Amino acid sequence: MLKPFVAVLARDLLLAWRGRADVLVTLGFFVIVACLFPFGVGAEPNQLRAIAPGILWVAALLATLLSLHRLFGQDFADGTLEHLLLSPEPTVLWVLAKILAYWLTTSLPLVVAAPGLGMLFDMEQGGLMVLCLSLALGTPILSLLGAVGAALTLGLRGGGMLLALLVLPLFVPVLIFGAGAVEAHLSGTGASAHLLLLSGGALGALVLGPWACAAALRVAAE
Amino acid sequence: MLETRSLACLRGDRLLFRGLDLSLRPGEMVRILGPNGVGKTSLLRMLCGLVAPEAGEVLWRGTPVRREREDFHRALLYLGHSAALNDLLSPVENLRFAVRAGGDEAGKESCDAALERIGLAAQRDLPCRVLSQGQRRRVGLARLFLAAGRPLWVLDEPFNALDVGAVADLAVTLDAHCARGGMVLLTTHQDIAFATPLRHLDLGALAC
Amino acid sequence: MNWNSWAAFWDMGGAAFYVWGSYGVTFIAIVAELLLVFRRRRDTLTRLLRLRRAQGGRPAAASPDSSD
Amino acid sequence: MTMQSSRGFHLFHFAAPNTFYPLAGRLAPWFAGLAALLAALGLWLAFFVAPTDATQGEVYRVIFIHVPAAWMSMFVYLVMAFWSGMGIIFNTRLSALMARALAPTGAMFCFVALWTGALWGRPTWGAYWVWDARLTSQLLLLFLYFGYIALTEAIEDPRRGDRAGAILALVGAVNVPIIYFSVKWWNTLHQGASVSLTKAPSMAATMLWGMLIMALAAWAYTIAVALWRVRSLILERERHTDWVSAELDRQGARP
Repeated sequence: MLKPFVAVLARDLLLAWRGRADVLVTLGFFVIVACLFPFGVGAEPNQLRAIAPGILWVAALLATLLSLHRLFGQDFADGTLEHLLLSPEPTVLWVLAKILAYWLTTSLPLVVAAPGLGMLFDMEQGGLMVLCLSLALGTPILSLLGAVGAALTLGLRGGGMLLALLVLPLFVPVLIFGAGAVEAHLSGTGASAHLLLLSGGALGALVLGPWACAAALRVAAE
Repeated sequence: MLETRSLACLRGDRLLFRGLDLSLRPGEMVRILGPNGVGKTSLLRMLCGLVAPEAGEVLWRGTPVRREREDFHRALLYLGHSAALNDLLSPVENLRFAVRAGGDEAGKESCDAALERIGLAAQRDLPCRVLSQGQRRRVGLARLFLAAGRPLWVLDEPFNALDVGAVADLAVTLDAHCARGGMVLLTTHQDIAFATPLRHLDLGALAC
Repeated sequence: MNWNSWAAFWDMGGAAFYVWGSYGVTFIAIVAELLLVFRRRRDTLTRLLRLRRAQGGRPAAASPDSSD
Repeated sequence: MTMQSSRGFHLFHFAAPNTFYPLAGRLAPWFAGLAALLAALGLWLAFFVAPTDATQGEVYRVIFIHVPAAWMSMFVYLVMAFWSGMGIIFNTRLSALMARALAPTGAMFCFVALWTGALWGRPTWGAYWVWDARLTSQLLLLFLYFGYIALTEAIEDPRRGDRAGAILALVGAVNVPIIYFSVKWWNTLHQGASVSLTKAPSMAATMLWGMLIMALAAWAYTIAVALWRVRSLILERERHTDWVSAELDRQGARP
């Protein structure tokens, strides 16, 4: 039962390692987008501190969006997707493995890099902790929802823009609770409610996302 | 055994064929004929369950495959147009992944043996992007030597891009599979000499 | 009756721009949608009829046996 | 291919669209007429019966289209999701066509709700746009509609488009309440309780009646337009069947 799960996970991690330039590009994009904001809004430290959570979350969201096409694109193009769909084991399992590998190679580096960027915006230590935690809970939702969008737009002309149109509205709640958690912590009201809601969302996405994604992949491979 | 009942296929808004009845018993080999675009690949993909039939049913051992998907896919080996190779992986890595993703066990030795059998021992650790078309095709075909437990082989143009020796070798492999009681369903534009009596299904005659 | 004169009605208590702006754009949107729907039907019919004539009275999308 | 054999095949499979097509054609004008009647009644109530609002003055009369349009836009999305679910479960092709036929109308109502909300907001809040929870989730709903329409139009194979659209509509429908809840939460944190457009302090019974009748008119309108649109979609989709050929002959014979 777990054989395809492990096989897909190991292969995708190996592929990410072989093509690590792609992973680094995503990380670089995240850093650069975050660093652009001070040029746009001015370097006033108080203002920067106030908008830092929002900036980092939007940057993480855009970085995720731009790398989503990697999730199934190559497998769709070279026929691996067909093979996987013909596996006797349940489709959701290996879909989940692919999303997990994607999260580990794309989102986890963002979570790790976020505190460093937070320091550029003069965030205090507790805020950095909450930021990390909110990203760690929120980015899985982005990966799971994004996977559905990526599967739906496989092989379409202008798929990238279409993908953005499809998934960005769905990302809004994650952005609200993720950035809100940090702000709530900084304003002293405590971030636990936000973080709980994010965990709930992550669980919900974990239960429903792979099914929708598997269905969308079947449609795409037809 | 594999059966179809009045299968119909719609691609885009073109009805490619309809009323297709086919049965494939152990030890049989069927070659699907027809000009380009008549729906040979669509038929194979439909038999595998990748495409839902517009009408009709595919049955495996008397049960509709929609209901017993897992059993059917455990018995099926499908090699499509593209070899399903990732350019960044070596042949042996690709092969092991393909077998394990299909839910089978793939020891390193058996994979090596399969690659050696198909004549790719020297390339086993090169990344697939440096392989030629014929070599890529062979990596895909190496799965045949690891799929003895799967009775139904569905092969889309397996002889493409192979040299003469490899063609003959593949024909022997397919014959051996049928001799063990396996079933082979294939498309090809070449006339190959098989030891197994070959049945033909002319899709061109069924076209709408 | 709310209004003493037509002028008062059109003025909407000084909120004419907002009220009539809302109703006007809604009206335009509905008319535009209806026009689009009917134009689409007309276009579909003409296109299918042309296809049908081009294929000599056979059902429009049935492909010739020889084609691929 | 002979006509006879093709009829045998299509009768088996396309029975529903070919009976639904003329039915839709007969029903649509009735719903359109009903919509016009209800709209006339509703507008009469809205402008001549409903009294001037004590706090907002005349500008509140936008409510008679704003609220029904907002209701309709959300309701149509749910109906789309319903048909999408039916299409996936029962594999009926008419369901997907219904979902496709509804989407543009839903998007239109969504746009109307946003537009009227902005025009109403200017005298009420002093700005055309505030990031009010209702307006913001309405905007996101509009994006969901755009996404659905763009996806179904981008996929060339019609069946694949149907199914992909159905999955998207269902995912969206699960997310609509979450989006609304999250935006509301965000909104109260950032702005405190904002003045809600729809919560007029003491809503006169005539106002409520006006709104309800306008909402019914929007219903009837949506049904009529969706039926007309689905007729075109059916013709397009079933163009290789004999009954469409017969229908085309009838239409072609007209001047």
